[in-house]
Order: sequence, then C-alpha cells, then structure tokens
Amino acid sequence: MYQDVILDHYKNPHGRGLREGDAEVHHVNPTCGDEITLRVRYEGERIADVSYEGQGCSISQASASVLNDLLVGRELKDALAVQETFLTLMQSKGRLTPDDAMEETLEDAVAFAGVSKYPARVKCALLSWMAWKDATAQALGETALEEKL
Amino acid sequence: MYQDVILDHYKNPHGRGLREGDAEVHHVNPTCGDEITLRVRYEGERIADVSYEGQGCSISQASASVLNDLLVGRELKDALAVQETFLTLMQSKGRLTPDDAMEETLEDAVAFAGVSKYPARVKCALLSWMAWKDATAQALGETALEEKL
Amino acid sequence: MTDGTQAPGTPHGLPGLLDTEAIRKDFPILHRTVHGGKPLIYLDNAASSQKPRQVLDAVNEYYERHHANVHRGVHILAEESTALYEGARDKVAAFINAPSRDEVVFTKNASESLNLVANMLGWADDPYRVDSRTEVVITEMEHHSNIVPWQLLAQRTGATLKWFGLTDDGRLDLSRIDEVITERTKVVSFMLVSNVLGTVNPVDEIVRRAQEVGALVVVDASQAAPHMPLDVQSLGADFVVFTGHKMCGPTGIGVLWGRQELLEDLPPFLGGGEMIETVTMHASTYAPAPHKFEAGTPPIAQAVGLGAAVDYLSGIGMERIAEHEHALTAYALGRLAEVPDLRIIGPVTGEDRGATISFTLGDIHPHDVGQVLDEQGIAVRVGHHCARPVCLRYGIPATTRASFYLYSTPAEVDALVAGLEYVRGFFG
Amino acid sequence: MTDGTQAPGTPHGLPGLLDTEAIRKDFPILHRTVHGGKPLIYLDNAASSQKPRQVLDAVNEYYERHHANVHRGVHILAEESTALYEGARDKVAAFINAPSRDEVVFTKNASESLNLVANMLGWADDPYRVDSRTEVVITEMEHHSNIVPWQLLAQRTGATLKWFGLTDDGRLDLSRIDEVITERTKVVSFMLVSNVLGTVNPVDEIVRRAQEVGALVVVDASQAAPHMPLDVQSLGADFVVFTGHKMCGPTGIGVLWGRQELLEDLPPFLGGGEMIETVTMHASTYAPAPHKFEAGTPPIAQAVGLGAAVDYLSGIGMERIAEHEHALTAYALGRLAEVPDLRIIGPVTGEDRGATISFTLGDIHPHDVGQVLDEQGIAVRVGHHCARPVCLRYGIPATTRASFYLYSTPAEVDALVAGLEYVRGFFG
Ligand SMILES: Cc1ncc(COP(=O)(O)O)c(C=O)c1O
Ligand SMILES: Cc1ncc(COP(=O)(O)O)c(C=O)c1O
Repeated sequence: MYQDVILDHYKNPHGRGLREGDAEVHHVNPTCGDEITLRVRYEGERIADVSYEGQGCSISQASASVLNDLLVGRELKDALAVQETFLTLMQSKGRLTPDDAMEETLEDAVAFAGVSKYPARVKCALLSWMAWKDATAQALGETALEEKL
Repeated sequence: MYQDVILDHYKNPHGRGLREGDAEVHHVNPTCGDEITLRVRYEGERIADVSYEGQGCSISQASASVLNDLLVGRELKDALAVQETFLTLMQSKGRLTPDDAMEETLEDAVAFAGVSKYPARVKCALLSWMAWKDATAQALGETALEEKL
Repeated sequence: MTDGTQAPGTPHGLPGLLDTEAIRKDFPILHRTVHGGKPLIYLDNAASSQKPRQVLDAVNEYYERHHANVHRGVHILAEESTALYEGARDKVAAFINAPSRDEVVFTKNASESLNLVANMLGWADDPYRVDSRTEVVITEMEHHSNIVPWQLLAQRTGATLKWFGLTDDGRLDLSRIDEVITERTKVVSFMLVSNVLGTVNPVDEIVRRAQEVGALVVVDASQAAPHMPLDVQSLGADFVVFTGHKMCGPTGIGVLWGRQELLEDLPPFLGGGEMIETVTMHASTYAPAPHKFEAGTPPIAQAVGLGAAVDYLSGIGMERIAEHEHALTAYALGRLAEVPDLRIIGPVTGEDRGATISFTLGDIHPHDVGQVLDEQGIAVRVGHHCARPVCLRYGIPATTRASFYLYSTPAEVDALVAGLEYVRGFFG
Repeated sequence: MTDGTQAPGTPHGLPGLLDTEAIRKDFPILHRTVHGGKPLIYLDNAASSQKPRQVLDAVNEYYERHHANVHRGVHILAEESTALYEGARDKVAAFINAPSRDEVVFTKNASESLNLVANMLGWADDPYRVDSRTEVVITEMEHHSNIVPWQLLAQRTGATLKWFGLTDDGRLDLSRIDEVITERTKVVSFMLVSNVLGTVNPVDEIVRRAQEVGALVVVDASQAAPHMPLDVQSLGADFVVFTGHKMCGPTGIGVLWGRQELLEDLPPFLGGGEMIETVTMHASTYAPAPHKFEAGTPPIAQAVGLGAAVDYLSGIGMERIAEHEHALTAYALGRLAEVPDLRIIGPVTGEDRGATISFTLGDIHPHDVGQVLDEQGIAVRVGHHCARPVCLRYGIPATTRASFYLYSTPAEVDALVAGLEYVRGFFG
C-alpha cells in the first residue's frame, strides 16, 4: 500500500501551507482524527490555487499533495472529472486495475489504488478531495458545481 | 416420573372438595396456570381437615390428594415435619434416594422423588403444600407456625 | 448446500414436501437419541430451531481464523472480521429485500428490537413522539415481547395502550378497526404470524388504516422470517423485527429493519462504543444508522452465523420451505382431528396459517401431555408460550404446541398422533 | 485443560511467565499466518481476546446435542439447555465471588450492562432516582460505553454530569474528590482498568467517598475481569460490568452483577418474554432478578461459552495470569523505552497498571504505524480506542496500542519493538 510515490508526497508535500483563497473549509475524519484546513482560489472557473494545512496519516497528507499537483491550473469541469475518477478508483475495493486512460488522468494518484483495499483508509485518501469539493461549492455556489457534473 | 401411586391419586383424589374451614387461600403457579383453592380447619393444633379444589396437572392434583392423606388428623408440629421432609425430597434434583425413615414419614409421597429431577415440575408438586402452610399461618397466626419450626 | 428437492416416491407422497432425508443430514442434533435410545422428534421449532452444520462451521471458521473486534482496525483480522460482519448485514438485507443495507440493525434478539423501537418513539421529537395525548395499538395475540415494551412505554409516557381482540376461530377481530386505530394513534405493532395460534395476519388492511391516520407500523416477523419469503418493501411497514435463533441462526442475534428516514430521524437507544461519531465529555454526536443503534461490540460471530443461516435457507428456497410446511400442517391438522377430545386453539384449516398448532387434550393438563410425549422422545412445548392473554382469551390455562420446520416430516406427525393416543390411554 | 505452568528455562527467563507454548496450542487462530506466511502476532487483546478450543467445543457441543429455548420447557432438550445456561450463571457467579447466583444478569455486552444500570436509575423511584436535582459522576478516562449512557441519562432527566480529570502521568486526579462527589451525587461510575492508559484505578478511595454521600458505585471491569482476580464483594461496588469477548468467551454476551436488594428494588429495562411473572393486556408483573432483566431469548450458547471461558481461565488461575501479564508489561515498557521518539501515554512503570500500552511514535500517524506493523504480521490497534476524551486530554489525535494476554510472549514484545524500528526507518 505504501508506494514510493505516496511516501515521497508525504515526506515532501507539494503546495502545502495556507495562502490567500476565496473560501476555506476544515474537514475532520472523526474515527482517526485526520484533519485538513483547505483554501481554494478561483480565477473565473480556473483553479488558481489550492492551499492547505493538515495533520494525519501519510495517506491523507500525500493525497492532499497529489490533489494540489493535479488540480491547480485546471478548469473546474476538468478538475471534477479527475475527482470522479479518483473516487471511482478509491471505491473499487482493490478490484480495479487502472487502465491507460485512468493512469493518464490520475498521474501520481494511481498509486492510491492499493489503498482502496483497506476500507478504514479510503476515508483518509478522500479527505482532501471532499474538502476541495466543499470549498469549491462555497466559493462558486452549489449550482456552479452541479451544472458541471 | 408418573408412578402408579401418583396416577391413582390423580384419578381418584382423596378429600377433594371444599368444606368448612378456618382459613382459605388461593395459590397459582403463574408459569403453567396450575391453581388451588385450599381450606384448613384446626381443632386446637390438630388438623381437623384440609379441603381443596383445583385444576392443573396430574402432579399438582395428586400432590394435594397425598397432602390430605398425610396431614389430616396430625398435630401441627408433626405436619410441619412431614412438610419439611417433602420439601427436602423435592429440592433434591433427583439425587436423593429416600431411606426407610423418609419412606415411613412420607408414605405415598415418596412416589414424587422422580419429579424432583424436573425443575419445571417441582413447583407443581409443591403448590398445595405451600398453600397449606399459608392457610395455616392465616388460621393460627404466623407465630404459631414459627414456634414449631 | 443441500439441494432440498424431494426424492420421488416419498412414503407419504404429500405434494410440496422437501427432501427431508437430505436436509436432516445437515442438522447434527436431529440424529441424537433421548431417553434410552428413542429417536428425537423435535416439534418445538416455534420456540427455537435447530442449527445446520453450515451455520456452526461458519461460526467456527470465524473464531478459528478471523476473529477480532470490528470497525476502525487497520490490521488484517480486524478487516476480515469487519468484512464478515458487514457481509452478514448484506445477506440479511437481501434476504428481506431491504432497499438499503443501512436499514438493517443487528440486536441481540427480537425482544431487544421491539424495545428499541418503543424507546426510540418515547424519546423522539415530534412528529414521532409517543406521549400522553397519543395512543399505541397492539393485539391480544401478541407475544409478551410485543406487549410489555409497549406497556412500559405507556406507563412512562402516559400514552394509552389499545388492542385488537380475537375472534373465536383464532383471528384478529378487525371489525372495529377505525375505532381502534384513530387520529391519536402513533404506532401500531402486531405480529405477522402467531406463535400460539399459527394465524397469519392480514397486514394490508392494518397498514392501510395506519397510513390513513399517519401511524407508524411495526411488524413482529419472528414467526414469519424463518418460514416464508419476507419482503419488507411489499409489507409496507415502517419497522420489521425478527430473531436469529428461530431461523437456523445462533442465539444472541436479532434484527431490526427500519425505513432509512426513520432511522436517521429517531434518537439512539443504547449509548456507547461504535454508535458515536465524536465524543467529548460535554456532548456526543452519533454515527449514521445502522451503527447509531449498535452500541458496544456487536454480536459479530452471531451475525456471521445468521448470514450463513440465511444462505442456507435461501439455498433451499423460502417459497419451497413455505410449501413444505403448508403441506405438513394440512396433513397434521387432518391427523389431529382424528384424536378424540383434541381441540385446536387457532384456525382449524391450513389457510392463512403457519406451521404451529396449539391444542388441548380433554382435561389432561398440557404439562402432563408434554411430559408423557417427552418420555417417547417427542419434544413439544406446553404452557402459555409467552402469550398469556391468548390463553385468557380462550379460557384455558395453557396449551400443548407442536411446531414444524423445514426438516419436519409426516412420519413425525404420525408419531405425535400416536403419542397423543398413548397420553390419552395413560391418563384415561 | 492446559496446566499453564512455565517450562523451566524459557528463552527470556522472566519470572512469573506462564507456559505460553502449551497455552497457545489451545488457540487455533494463533497458528494462523498472514500476509504471505508471516506468523500472526496478536497484540490487540484489549479490543477482543482470542478463543481457546475449549470454548468453541463447549458451544458446538451445546448446539449439536442440547439446543432448545430455555425455561419452562418440559422436554429433555429444554431441560438440558436450561441447566447449561443456568450452570453458566453459577460459574460466572463463582468466578467473581458473587454472594448469590441471582445477582448475575446476562446481557449482550458491557455496553448493554452500563445502559441497563443508567436506565434503571432513570426510571427508579426514590431513593435511587436520578433526576434534575442530582448529579452523576464519571471520569475523563472512561470508554465511550461508560460516557454516552450517562450523557443520555443526564439529557433525559436533567441531571448534571460531572467527572474526574486526569493527571499528566495518566492517573485519576482525585485531589478534589469531595467537590466532585457531593451530597447530590446519585451514582459514580468508573473503570477499574483503563483500556487506553492501562491504569488500574484506586477503587477504595472512590467507594469510600461514594458511600459517605450515599451514592451508588458502578465499576466497569471490562479490562479487569479478563486479566486479574475479580471479587465483587471486596470491591465494595454496587454494580460491576464486564464483557465476554475480552475474556476468551464468545461475542454477544456481557455480564451485569448487582447487589441483590438493588436488583429487587429497581425497575426493569427491556420488556418481553422470560422477564415476566404474569401478563394481562392491562398490566404485567415481573419475575425476580436476574430474570427481570433478561427479556427475550437470552444468549444461551454464548453464556455456555462464557462458562467454559471462565473454567479455562480459572484452570490456569487468575493470579497467575495477572503475574504473567505484569512481568510481560514490565518487560515491554523497558523495551519500548529503547525506541527513539516513542512516548508512552499512561503510566510508564508497571505499578498499578494492566497489560495495555498506548504510545505515539514521533509524528508518524498511528494509522501508519499500525498499517506497517500489520504488514509484518503484528496486529495492534490505532485510534482513540473508544475513549476520545483521553486523546483530547493529552493533545494527541490517536495512539497506537499494544495489549497483551495470557498467551502473549516476550518474543512478541521483541517483534513489536523491531517492527517499530522498521516503521521509523520507513517513514523517517
Ligand atoms: C473499559 C471498557 N469498557 C467497556 C467496553 C465495552 O465493551 P463491549 O464493547 O463489549 O460492550 C470496553 C471494550 O470495548 C472497554 O474496554
Ligand atoms: C412472535 C414472537 N415475537 C417475539 C419473540 C421473541 O423473540 P426472542 O425471544 O428471540 O426475543 C418470539 C419468540 O419467542 C415470538 O414467537
């Protein structure tokens, strides 16, 4: 489960730290105490920045770093597609082998495929992604989000 | 468990029917619905009569008949000794083989030895005996009873 | 898994019977002899069923290979035990056709399930709250476990307890249904199949009236789930309860099915580990259903066993089990009618009735009937069967009750009838 | 039955150890390998213990030979199952030195036992009644199962919930005991041994103060009953609860011991079959304790299993089990002190502490610690262990917890320490 990619992101997180944003959310996983504070900044519908602080396990921390890599600079519509793909992978209970298309979409995030086998850890991997979606809804409004799905 | 003696008493109960008495009680075994109404009549401390009506299983009915046989005509003191002996037998969980002394005291009532193996039925066998004790306490007062024990 | 098709040319040739010879091989206890070599004839299935080897094996395998406490563990045993426990929930949900697995709550028995509902409604906010201005409706036919919780609720909230009476032939008297279930009624709780009379009750009529007045409906399916297909969606009830040990499962496990919105809205009952979301000394928030209602370490191995039981029953087919029992009950009613002085308490024909037959035998007390049958190896239950108001209603102290299951045979019915003849001779 | 005496010349030579080689033969799961052939090192005993073959055999024998519903049956299986079930009650009563077998109530787990007490006191008449003028005292160390029932009781009755805080070294802060337990206190409920910190609490001091003000005392012995001799008479408490699955017994069974007068005086909790004396539609009367508190078909097979567990533990000897664990814990505390960045949460020496050790490892999250240990076959628990206020108190999100039992060995401690070194390297 602990792929080198994950460990690298954990030890050297990308984009960590809180910077200016349009909205801020705080999410907690009550069963293990993982926490994240996350801000999004949009320029129109383009994600200008996702900044965050958090504490928790390597999976939740690395996942936030990967999220930053994948989403910053993207249009909301594309970002949502990435998020959906990641969700599908994480809910696959280890039964899904990422194909080329998925690998292209998820880049480093395919390393989390192994995590999907561990129900207790899936929530950790999803923490920052749920926070990002929530922050986006606050920044742009629920409807902006729903239109894109 | 169904000794011929028990069946005989069940089919031809001795002293059944309600006659005049000094006190009357009504006892019920709530788990199976066995019921008895029982009256005692004393002449001094001598048991002049035990009369009863009841419904229920062969064990509870036969036991009342045996009680009538054993107790009517006795002094309270002796009757209590018989009752105690019967109680001991019934609480023996089938582990007691009546000796000669016990057989002499209990007469037909030794036939209930087999019943003591069946916890669910012990209460049936004791129903009339508990009723008799209760009626006696009402007729003569609790203290008269306690002095004798 | 036993295929349960009947071998052609079975002795009694009753249509619809299962291949009990094959099925009985799965149940170790049925090969036991009692009282000096007499084969055991187990006709006390309404009290509790026996367990097939498949269920015992599943429980043993659980303890010998996978046991750990469930939820929140990151080690492999905790993951396996959680998967097995939650997998049992999936199986039970499928067995009763629940719209969602999250609607299946594991309890310790049907009694706890019923108390859980009664307490939720006592502590609920409006519109569910049962209080002194409201009424609770049950029936005179109920098991004590569906009477006493409502009596306690009525005492503690001041609500009024009402009930449907019974007709002389052992059915619910719904003639005054609109007066019994009124605008003040908050909840109607009744059994699907009677554990004394065998009666199968008309759910639709009661549900219709309850919905008219906005009352919740609780169905006690303890005597139905083991014996016939159970579809909580087509029942139309709000809560359905049943118990594992009567349906080939272990003791120590029961089920409450409840509609999702209700389970979400209603307050918890038992508090503790597993049922919380977050706890501080000052306040706690609760996990979503079903966990909200499962405080403490759940009956893990028992759920696994119940899952195996449900697999076993489904493998044979609930329709076919119902058919088997129906054929056997009709046969038994016919044969019992031959016994002089025998009076059936409950419906005397096989229509809308389950495989439980209560009766009296002249004025021989049921305790005596039961005991003399036992000496012949025949296990029946005697007494009020935890439904004393039924006995009061029919003016009898107790009944003798024979109840069948998927492994019961016509030969066992014959043995019962012969046994009863012997009892009559014995006390005659 | 295993004799448990230690073979001379065991590798680590710690005085007081049991012959774990012999004991481990009784536990099938301990011979399992995980993750491609790694031997299982099970250090999650505070969450749940494993089961010896003797317990599984007793349960199987029960189902294969004796199962029927208990009480009131006149057939032989009902008599046998009742004798086995009530025999288990005798065994448990003897195990905890209860003055009377009628003081032992079987529940589904410790959580139900605690909820039972809380609810009895909420519905009781004076002098026991908890209401808005009264106070309930617990501690910051409690398991959620000994917090949430009292929070619910306080919410529902208006009573005030108070608690003892903790000292920095993981013990109860009783310095202001007279201000915490006052004349308004109706009940004080606390754990004998902590499932997170390992702390063994000073019962006498709390009981003395509680008795001074006439408050009832509830002791949660869930982490004590499995590990040391438990004598309810010398504890001086009014209620003691524990749970079967942590003490070699099955899941689905718990115990409430209560003083006879209290069980007689207090009202029932769950209503239903078995707990009644007589029922009419209008009113019911209740059976004497313990049956008053056992509504519905009890966890029969689970009680039988718990009886066998208690026999197993007594056969080895609770004193000797306590000694074994004490020696092992002292050894483990010493070895863990060698691991850099490891911080013990709880008492750091073996005095007044049980065989449960919680710790943090630098800033590596416990989930990661637990998962990497698991990959090496070492099962520990991570998280807040159903005692979140303890984590809040010590400012940590979670801990890693290793907990031992009678079959744990020094070699397993060594494997844990090596595993932790590997974890440090992995995330370092
Ligand atoms: C101290 C303590 N109390 C209560 C409990 C609850 O036990 P159960 O989950 O069996 O109800 C536990 C175990 O989880 C415990 O450790
Ligand atoms: C109709 C009915 N309801 C409820 C129950 C109670 O089930 P349990 O004793 O398993 O709680 C029973 C069985 O005894 C029953 O027959």
